[in-house]
Amino acid sequence: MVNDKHSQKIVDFIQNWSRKHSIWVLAYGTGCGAIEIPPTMTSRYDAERLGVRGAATPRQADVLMITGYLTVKTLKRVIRVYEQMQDPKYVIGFGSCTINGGMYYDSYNTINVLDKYLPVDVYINGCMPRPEAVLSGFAQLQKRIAEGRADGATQYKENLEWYRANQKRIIPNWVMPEYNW
Amino acid sequence: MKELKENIIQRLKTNFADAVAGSEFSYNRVDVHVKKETIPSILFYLKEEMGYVHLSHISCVDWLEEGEFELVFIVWSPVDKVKVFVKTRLDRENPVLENIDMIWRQANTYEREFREMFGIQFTGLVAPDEFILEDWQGPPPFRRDFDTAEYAKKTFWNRPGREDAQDVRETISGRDGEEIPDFAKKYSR
Amino acid sequence: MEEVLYNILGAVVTFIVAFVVGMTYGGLTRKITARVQNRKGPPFYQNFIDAFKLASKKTAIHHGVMHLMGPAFLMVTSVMTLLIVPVLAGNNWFPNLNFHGDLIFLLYIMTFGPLGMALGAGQTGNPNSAIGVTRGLSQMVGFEIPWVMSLVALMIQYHTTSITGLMEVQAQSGTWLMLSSPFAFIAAVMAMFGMFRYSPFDIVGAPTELASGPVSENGGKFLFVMMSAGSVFTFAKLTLYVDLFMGGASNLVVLLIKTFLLYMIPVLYGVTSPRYRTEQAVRWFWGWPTFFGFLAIIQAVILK
Amino acid sequence: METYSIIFAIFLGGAVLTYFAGKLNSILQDILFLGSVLVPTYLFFSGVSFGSAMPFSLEGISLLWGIDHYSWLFALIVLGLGSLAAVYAIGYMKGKERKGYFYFNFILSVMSMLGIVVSQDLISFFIFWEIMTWSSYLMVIYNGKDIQRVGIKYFVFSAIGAYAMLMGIVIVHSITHTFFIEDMIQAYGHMSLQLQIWIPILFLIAFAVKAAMMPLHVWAPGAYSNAPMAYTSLFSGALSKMGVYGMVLILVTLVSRLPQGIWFREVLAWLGGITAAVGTLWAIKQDDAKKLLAYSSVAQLGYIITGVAIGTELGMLAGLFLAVMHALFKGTLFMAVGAIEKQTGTTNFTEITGLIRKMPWTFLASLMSIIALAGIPPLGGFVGKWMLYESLITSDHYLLVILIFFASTAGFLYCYKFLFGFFLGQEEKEWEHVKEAPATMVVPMILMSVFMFVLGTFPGIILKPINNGLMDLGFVDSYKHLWETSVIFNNWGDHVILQPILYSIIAIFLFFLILVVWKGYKGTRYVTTKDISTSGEVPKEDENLTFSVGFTQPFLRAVAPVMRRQIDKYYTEFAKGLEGLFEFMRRIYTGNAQTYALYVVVFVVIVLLFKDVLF
Repeated sequence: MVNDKHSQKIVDFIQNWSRKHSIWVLAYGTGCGAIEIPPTMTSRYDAERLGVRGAATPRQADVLMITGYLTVKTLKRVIRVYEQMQDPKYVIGFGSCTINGGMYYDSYNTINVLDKYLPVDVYINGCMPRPEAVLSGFAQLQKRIAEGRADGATQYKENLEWYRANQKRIIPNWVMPEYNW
Repeated sequence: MKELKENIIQRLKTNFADAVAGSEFSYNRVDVHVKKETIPSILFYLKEEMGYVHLSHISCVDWLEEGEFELVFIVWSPVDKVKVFVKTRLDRENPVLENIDMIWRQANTYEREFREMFGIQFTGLVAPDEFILEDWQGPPPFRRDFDTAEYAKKTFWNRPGREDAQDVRETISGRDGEEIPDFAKKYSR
Repeated sequence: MEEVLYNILGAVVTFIVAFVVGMTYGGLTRKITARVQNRKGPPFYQNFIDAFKLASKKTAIHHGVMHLMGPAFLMVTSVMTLLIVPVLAGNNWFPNLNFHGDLIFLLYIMTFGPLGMALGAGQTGNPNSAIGVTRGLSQMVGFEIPWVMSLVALMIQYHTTSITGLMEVQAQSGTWLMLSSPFAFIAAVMAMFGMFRYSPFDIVGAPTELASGPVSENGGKFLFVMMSAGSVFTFAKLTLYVDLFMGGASNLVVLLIKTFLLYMIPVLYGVTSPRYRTEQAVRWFWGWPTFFGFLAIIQAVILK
Repeated sequence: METYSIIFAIFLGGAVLTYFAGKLNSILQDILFLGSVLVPTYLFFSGVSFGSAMPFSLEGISLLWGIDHYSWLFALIVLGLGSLAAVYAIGYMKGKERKGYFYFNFILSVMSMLGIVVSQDLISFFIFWEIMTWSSYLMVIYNGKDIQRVGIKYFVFSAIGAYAMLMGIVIVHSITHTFFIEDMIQAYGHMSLQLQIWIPILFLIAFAVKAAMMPLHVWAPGAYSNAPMAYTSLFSGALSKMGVYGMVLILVTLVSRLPQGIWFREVLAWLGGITAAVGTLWAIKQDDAKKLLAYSSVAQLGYIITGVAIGTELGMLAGLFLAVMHALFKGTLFMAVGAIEKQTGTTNFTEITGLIRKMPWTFLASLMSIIALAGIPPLGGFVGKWMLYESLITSDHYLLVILIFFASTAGFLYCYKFLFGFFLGQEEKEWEHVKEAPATMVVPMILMSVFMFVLGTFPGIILKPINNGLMDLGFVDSYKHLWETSVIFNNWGDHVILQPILYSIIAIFLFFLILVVWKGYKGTRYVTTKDISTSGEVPKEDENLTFSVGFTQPFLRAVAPVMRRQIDKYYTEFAKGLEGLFEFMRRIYTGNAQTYALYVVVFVVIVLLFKDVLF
């Protein structure tokens, strides 16, 4: 049944639809942007009506949200967390710091461009992005998932060597287990 | 208060030959300059004999032009309600000071930070090698001759084609037809 | 042979009903919680979407045999409880295992799954899982006391230990046990708070504290099976309460109304409560609930 | 009739031969040891028929050995567990010191326990009882540690029990002038009320000591954990059942005739309940597996005593069924602990973790016995627990059933602690070298697990002999039939049908197991326990993330007032009171086995010489 091309299309459609409407965000606040998440989740903006919900551990989560600047030290942990997440998984870059370094563009210990190290599906612009912007980011992600274009994880797998080289370039003491799932 | 402050300076001067009073900043603050060899004994004296039991802060200033680091030990007495700033200068090429964390245990944390951020060595300091930075291989980053922008550009390299990193403010102001004030231009790249 | 096949068919139908109802209740709970907090809340079918997404998620890793078996253990408990509890009174369509076990058996089969899942959680090696498990077992010791007291009161008052027997008693007398043994009902409802693990008794999961506790290493299909098991278990427990105290239900609509009303008690209590510490939770159950349990036993002995 | 003589001759001869064979050859010694336990077992079950008795006389005292259905049940426990433990002991004792000493006492223990159940007269009963006490005492001090504290405590309590029993025997003899138990039962109805009360009390004290009932249990944790584990499985599994054996005998044959007997029963039942609760709480607190299991044994015997003390048919069935089950699961658990001790060298939960992948068969056996211990269907423990609850509810013990329920629910905590502490949790580098125990140790455990599983679905296999035994004791069967092969009933006619339940459980389990790993077992890959969500941190190889210290702290904090206010005070006061006694006892009991032997030999000789004058 699954091998049939048309039924595969239908299955994909249903899967993408369910993935779109059930986004479990890993509660992993890396930077100052984490403070924008509570208003997004609670009464005023209520992201839960879109199916967005917090997940406690990487094994349960779908979305890894990089909330703001990312120090080299945190990057190591973030990579580990991302690799522990199960497919399908998405990354949202949150705030200008993840795009070009933002106000920390010349800091000696925060990275400048996130998608050299992790595949980012959606960027949310702003410093800080307001909850409306965060919701619009989620909406954008949902759109991409529904269209099947949120394929960051696949890209990561395909270009693992490139990503790995970039990561190892700024993390000299690499002791992490290899990514192989 | 004034008498009290003079009294303090006088006491320190009589006990420590190299102590020099600094300029006056505020009503409850006393500045004392000493040589680096005197640091442990003067701090110990302040704590044990004069009741300056609280180590508020240790600060480090990089006097790049003079080739020296200045370490400032701020201690506080709950009885006198006076802050004493004990300052000392270290040679920038070979900054070494005696460890004082047996006087105040919390000094240990400051010393680790100075060791990592300024490269100041404390003789007899027992602590793990790393403090905040993990696997740091560059020069001590808080030294003023360390160019963070250059380092960041080198380490967290920009995307090809975006090396210029041009200031968006000019674009925006040009679009809206508004002038960038002079003071703002100074910071504009 | 044919009979066995019919039984299996009945069991499957019961399971599907329980799954759908339990999932819907879960969604409604989220909706109601949201409304209480002045939010719009997710749609009531949100739990189905979540479950489907979890099922379609890739599961690439396991931590060993017990970890693989954990969700299955949990499911066994849920389904066994569901099969033992009479879903619809006087309905011969789904006899399942109604006449094969009694209340004491039910109490014990209900502890089978959590313990089995605890083994799975233990093998993941996550310290949070083990902490969650000990908390859960401690809380179980807490709420089982008033719960058992209430059940013992019913048993000795009506001289039967079987659920169907107690349902017959209500059918014959025409009054619900909830009204004729009010103390037992109060004790049982208070024990229910611990059973459903809504706050203030959500010390097992405690997402902010223990990273969701025993399930912290389970994602994808594992979590899907656990979630389904939880939904089915919720429905089974609610049905048990309805059978014991509210005279059972003769059709599905009545059953849904009764179970939903019962379900709202822990949910609404939980919406407005913070979380207890473990020993506070345990002692809470040994306070007023146990007192009402004693009253229930005294009443049963007098009225026997 | 010759069979008895042959059996006991083989036991005695085997014991002595085994002891000396160690000087010649270690393997010969093992074979002799196995032979001298297994051959009498075979002879007993093939050659001895019910109702057969062997009267003989010794120094003019006529003695009687025989067997009925009731004692056959306990012979089954003793010899069954004894043979399996003997097989296990071969592996366990490999490479240990003083093998001869161990084997000698082991055989003597099995012999004396068999002797107790075949004795139909009080003299041989008492003599075997004493042999059992000595041999177990010598085993307790085998390791040579804590002799003063543990060994003496055990012996003092045993002595208190034995002398209470001796007094009872003397009183009985002064009235009936024979030592036959049958005669004692006959004469009991005609005694004065005072004697009717005192004789059961004296006997019950002796039996309560062996069964480790609440006020007399303080010896048990130390003794159980100090003996070598191969013996403790027998010690806790079978030897403590001798107390239950005697208790049932006294309760059914003597106390049930007494109108005031209800008080005996009530007090015993409550003591049993309190023993269960207190033993459970203390078991939860232990960090050492041996201590945990020892307290757990105390608690489990509490259930058994409660069951038999209630005295209804269901209660008796429950108590004796639990006795059989306890022999099975506690025997297995002590064996498992022994296997772990042998492989790792420690039994502390805070040291060992993650053995499941290294010792899978031991884990399987432990898992089965823990499920049985916790009383969770579909294993045998559930049947016993179910019958116990039903008997308590149907015989109007409303608060006692709550107490028992509390004990057994709290028991889950230590059950989980045992499994988690040893087998689950983080796998540490320190225990990487650990391998599965040798086959001689694993096979007995697995065999007993299979028995537990079978009994869970077909309890009738063992309920039938129990019922026959109760009938033999003259128990009045008022309900005729409370069980079928795989159905159990209570007095009110409610029942649990075990067979379809087992099948359903297996079917559902398999279905969902397949569902979970539906995409194929290959799809999921094993990752180590270091690969867990630790907020992105990568644990180092030697980083220990296991949660095992203060494992049950939340619960213990909740019950802290109970443990502090009553139990602790009770223990310290009791210990203080006993300390003076110990000081005195130490002068008599020098800690030297020969001295004790001398005492008793002298005593028996005096009794035999002056029997006409004395009685």
